[in-house]
Amino acid sequence: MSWQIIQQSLPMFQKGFILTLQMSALGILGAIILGLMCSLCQYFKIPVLKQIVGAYIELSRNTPLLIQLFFIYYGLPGIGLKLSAYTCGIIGLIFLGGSYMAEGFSGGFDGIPNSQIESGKAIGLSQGQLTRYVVFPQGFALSIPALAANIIFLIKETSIFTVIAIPELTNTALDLIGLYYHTNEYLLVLVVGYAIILIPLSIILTWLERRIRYGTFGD
Amino acid sequence: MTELLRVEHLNKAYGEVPVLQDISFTVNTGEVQVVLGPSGSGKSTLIRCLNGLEPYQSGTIYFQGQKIDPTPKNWQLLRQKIGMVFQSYDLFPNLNIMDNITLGPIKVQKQSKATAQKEALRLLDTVGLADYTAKFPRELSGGQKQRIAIVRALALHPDFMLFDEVTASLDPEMVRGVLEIMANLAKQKMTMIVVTHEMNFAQQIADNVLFLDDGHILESTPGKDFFTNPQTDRAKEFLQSMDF
Amino acid sequence: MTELLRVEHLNKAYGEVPVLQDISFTVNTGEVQVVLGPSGSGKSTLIRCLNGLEPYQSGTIYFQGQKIDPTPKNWQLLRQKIGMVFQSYDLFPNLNIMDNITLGPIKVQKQSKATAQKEALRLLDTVGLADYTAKFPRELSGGQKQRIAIVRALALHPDFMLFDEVTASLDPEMVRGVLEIMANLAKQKMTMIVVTHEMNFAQQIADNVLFLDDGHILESTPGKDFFTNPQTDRAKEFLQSMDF
Amino acid sequence: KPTTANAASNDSSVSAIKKRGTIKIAVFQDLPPYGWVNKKGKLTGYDLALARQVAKDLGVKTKFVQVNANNRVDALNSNKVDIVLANFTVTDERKQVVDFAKPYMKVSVGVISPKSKPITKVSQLKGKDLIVTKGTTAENYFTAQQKDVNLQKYDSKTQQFNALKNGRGVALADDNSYLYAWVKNNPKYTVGIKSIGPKQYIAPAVKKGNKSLLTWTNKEITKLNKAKFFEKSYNSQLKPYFGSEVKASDIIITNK
Amino acid sequence: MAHSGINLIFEGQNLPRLLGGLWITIRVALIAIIAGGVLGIFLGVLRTFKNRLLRFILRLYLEFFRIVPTVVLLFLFYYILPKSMNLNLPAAEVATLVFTLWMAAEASDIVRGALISVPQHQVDSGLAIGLNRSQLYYYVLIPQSLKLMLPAMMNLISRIIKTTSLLLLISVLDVINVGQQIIEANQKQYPQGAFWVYGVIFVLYFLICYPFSLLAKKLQKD
Ligand SMILES: Nc1ncnc2c1ncn2[C@@H]1O[C@H](COP(=O)(O)OP(=O)(O)OP(=O)(O)O)[C@@H](O)[C@H]1O
Ligand SMILES: Nc1ncnc2c1ncn2[C@@H]1O[C@H](COP(=O)(O)OP(=O)(O)OP(=O)(O)O)[C@@H](O)[C@H]1O
Ligand SMILES: [Mg+2]
Ligand SMILES: [Mg+2]
Repeated sequence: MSWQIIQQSLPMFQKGFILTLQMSALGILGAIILGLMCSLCQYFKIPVLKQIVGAYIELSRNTPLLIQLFFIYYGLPGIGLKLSAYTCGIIGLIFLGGSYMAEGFSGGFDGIPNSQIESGKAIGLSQGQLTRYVVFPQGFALSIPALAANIIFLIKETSIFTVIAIPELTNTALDLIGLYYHTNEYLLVLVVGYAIILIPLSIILTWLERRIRYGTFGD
Repeated sequence: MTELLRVEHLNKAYGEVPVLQDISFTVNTGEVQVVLGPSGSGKSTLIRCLNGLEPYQSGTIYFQGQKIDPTPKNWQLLRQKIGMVFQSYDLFPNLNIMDNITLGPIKVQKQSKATAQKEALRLLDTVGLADYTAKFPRELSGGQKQRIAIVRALALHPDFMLFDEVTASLDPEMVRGVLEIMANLAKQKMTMIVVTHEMNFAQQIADNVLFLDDGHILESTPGKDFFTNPQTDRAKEFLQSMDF
Repeated sequence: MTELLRVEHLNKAYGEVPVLQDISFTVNTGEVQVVLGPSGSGKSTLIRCLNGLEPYQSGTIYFQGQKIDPTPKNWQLLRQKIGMVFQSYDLFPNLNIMDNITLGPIKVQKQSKATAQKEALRLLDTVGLADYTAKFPRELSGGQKQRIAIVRALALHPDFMLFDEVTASLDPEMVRGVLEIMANLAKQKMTMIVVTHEMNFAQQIADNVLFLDDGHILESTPGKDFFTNPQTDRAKEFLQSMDF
Repeated sequence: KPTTANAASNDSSVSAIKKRGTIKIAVFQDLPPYGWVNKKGKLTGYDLALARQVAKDLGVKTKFVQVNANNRVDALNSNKVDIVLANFTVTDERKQVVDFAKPYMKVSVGVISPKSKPITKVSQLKGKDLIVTKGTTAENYFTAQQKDVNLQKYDSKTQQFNALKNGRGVALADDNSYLYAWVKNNPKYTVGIKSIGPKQYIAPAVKKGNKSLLTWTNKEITKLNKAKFFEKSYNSQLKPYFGSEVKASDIIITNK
Repeated sequence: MAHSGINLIFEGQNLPRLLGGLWITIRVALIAIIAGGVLGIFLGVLRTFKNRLLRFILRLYLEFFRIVPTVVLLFLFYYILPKSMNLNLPAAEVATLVFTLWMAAEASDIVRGALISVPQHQVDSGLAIGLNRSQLYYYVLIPQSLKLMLPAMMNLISRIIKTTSLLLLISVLDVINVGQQIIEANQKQYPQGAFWVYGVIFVLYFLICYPFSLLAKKLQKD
């Protein structure tokens, strides 16, 4: 283990680190938006859309990101659709994350006790009002734990971007190993890199989870 | 004595299982109708049918002489006129007490915030909880929550109230406060349909008792007679079991 | 009158909050001790301390004159001699009725399967559920489950029984059956400590009443006196609130 | 099976291999015509022919371990293989970490590009995307010498050629010998830059310090050279895949 | 051109080869699921014990496998294990080990979660009839928690299977790797090979994982 080697590699890793963060952020944001829309289609049982969303969720959840990326990146150009690696990565992450987020939101909405919906109805709230004042605030709070888990999960999945030549953290490490053969050093930096992102994030998310839960339900 | 609510030949089944069978009765303005019956006899289901939370297969409900067309939209409008309080104290945990109470008046009845809050305060005062407006449901005891739930229903100035075992989940010591409020409402001639297991209380407020068994109305007897002299053996048995 | 259980200066706190303070009392063989008190006064905690489900900070429990050394191992052995029934009907949902009852006798007391089952059948017969051996808890009503739970405790032939509000989650109609079984046990001179909110029943079976408030024993009064003539105002108040 | 550290290095000695009866050889499986799986699913190629000959002369069976360019060193160091015969170019960095035997092939870096938009000078690559595979001499060269070229770094040869065909970079750099082979199969592309950087050699590699196998391999290469093994192998394995631009003397080393 | 690309799959030995690769993939997953599942139950039970040190160590183990992406885990084990532990395993076995340990880590959390969500009064009434700790786990807690943990387990299993796609990265001859060989060997005849081969592998993975997610949903409902 040589500190000098680690130090020399840090600028390269820094680039990968920032790229991992940027792509994660974009992908997660997109996944949350897509997931929310999908879960709303399901919650309101919108005909046709609901079926499409159902099929999408199954397809996305039951295939590996790696193959999704290969298919988008190497396969689709074969039928004339060529997207840049970054676009493919983000699309892949959104495609994968959207279904996880959708299930997270749906879990939250379904978790609202029926008695809450009924007492909303009993004071004459319309469907829209019920959604806005009862379903949304409570469902959101209930889905936070699942969303938090998904965020961590998606950040880790960005490591698979290495297969489409995106120089994120993992790709950087593998590349350096192939160039200079200091396997131990580079793997150490790699693990530490992910730890720097994920450990604080998971602490923050847990804290946020408690706060929102307490703010909404008081337990 | 004007008729407020009339139910005719109501039938309701969950899947194949009939739960309410040929239910007919009338409630007049200012009257307290108590619904009694063993567990599973269909009391909650009946109450829930009466404000459209459960669809029913056949039968008609008349409200103030008007036949109700049981569409979701119609029920939504009617529910402002029908207050309901459940067994579980289901205040909205994400809203404070004031917002819980004024949500309906402001959003549904489009009252001004000021009016709604003033009225909420007045009602909170009558149940002795005027200081609790800024608190959240989680900070209240079960009995307090249930009193707020009653206020929330009353804030819409309903024409009548449905109560489904509102004291059943309360600690014994909390029960009295809630029952007192209901007794007061009865005194003020609020029309009410009340499901309860508190026999003493039922006896005290019932103008009339509907006794349900297995989805049927076995008897409909004036309150003053039912508890001392029920017409059916089944009701006699029931009263005995309630009073070990 | 031989002493079966003696508690001396028992103190128990959850974290900083004291829940039981300086509790001392004695139960003699064949006696029924009823524990009353408002919600949160510490009744359940007391009962749970008495069979080692809760650790306590200080104080001593004597069982048949022997001081109990409160190690987990000791409590595990003692629990065969102490039957306990809880408010929630907690039969094991993964076992059928017969297995629920015979699990303790066979696995803990190493009885033969035949002996254990024969005894289980005899006990089931006394509570009128001899036909239910092959059923699962989910197929039974609350009252039936609670009767089985009593049988399960009795199957170990305990020296005394602890009951913690065993009828509190039951539908009113189910309560009587369970209370009758307990009353029968009392008649057969089973030593029992009973927490209940059923005042009529308590009055009927109590040899002595412990009245708890806020973790203290406020009074310990013979059953025949407590209900008609309690010594403290707090107890008077409590009795009133229980009888709307 | 677990072994101790010292035994591990001896594990790949000639006697150990003979005793084991199997030699573990790292090869490419996606690099026609050197090491690849043909349509019938059979592992074949120039490196493979050598590998099989080595095993035959040792009198043992072969066990092929697939590697990518960037894990050839670690495959040796972690004792996953005894010897690497995977188009392994001799470089100074690599000499630090493995021991190379006598070379059996010449090579230098070439660059291919579409005929329609040919890249013929390195200066044309400035600021453009160039496709390489991680851990190759091509990557090494461009990383060290041509810092203003953007490198797209792939894990495998299949991926890099796919990326080129999908137009994800303006050109692809790799060892020129199989670029010739590849363009023969893909006539829309041309080897626009035939050779850049230093002339280099390809040699078998063994774990650092494995004297016994190193010595044996050196003798073996000399012996095979004498027997014209590489010439024959060139004719059967490589020639059919190369265009007319390539001569045997460009590739094989006959005079050493 | 594209429409005829599907023929690539059925040409020669291509389909059997793909399925052969798939078998490698499945074998890794299968062993990991079974061995990891058993180990996970054991660790999950240990994690409900009061011993703080034990719980801390097991928690650390779980968090390590949670925080480090699986790709990185594979490389860590692939490169480091033989060097520092002198444990020289072929890539497929390294992968099996990684997936087993990962499965065990995640399963232990599911098992622990299920065990502690068996209502406290079940524990109390088990103790109240005099059961000792191992009897309590054996007769009461584990049987009851099995039902609770099944949906999450099904999801985990389908995640493990999906993640085996990463085997490619440490050069295991899995279904994707075989797919790449086929694309490479046929690139002249089938320039759009990538679309069809990756498409077929996409479908294959879906066909394997979907039943588990269906099962998970069904179990969740009842
Ligand atoms: N959602 C439902 N689906 C199917 N059956 C139901 C449903 N809700 C209630 N039932 C059945 O309908 C019957 C009547 O139930 P209901 O809740 O109205 O009884 P109840 O008189 O209110 O009883 P309790 O005194 O226990 O509250 C019962 O047999 C019950 O099992
Ligand atoms: N696990 C616990 N942790 C902290 N405090 C507890 C716990 N269990 C009970 N308490 C507190 O101990 C006090 C006594 O509780 P306990 O359950 O013994 O009362 P109780 O007399 O049985 O009440 P109830 O009639 O409602 O059953 C209460 O203030 C309660 O909040
Ligand atoms: Mg009901
Ligand atoms: Mg209690």
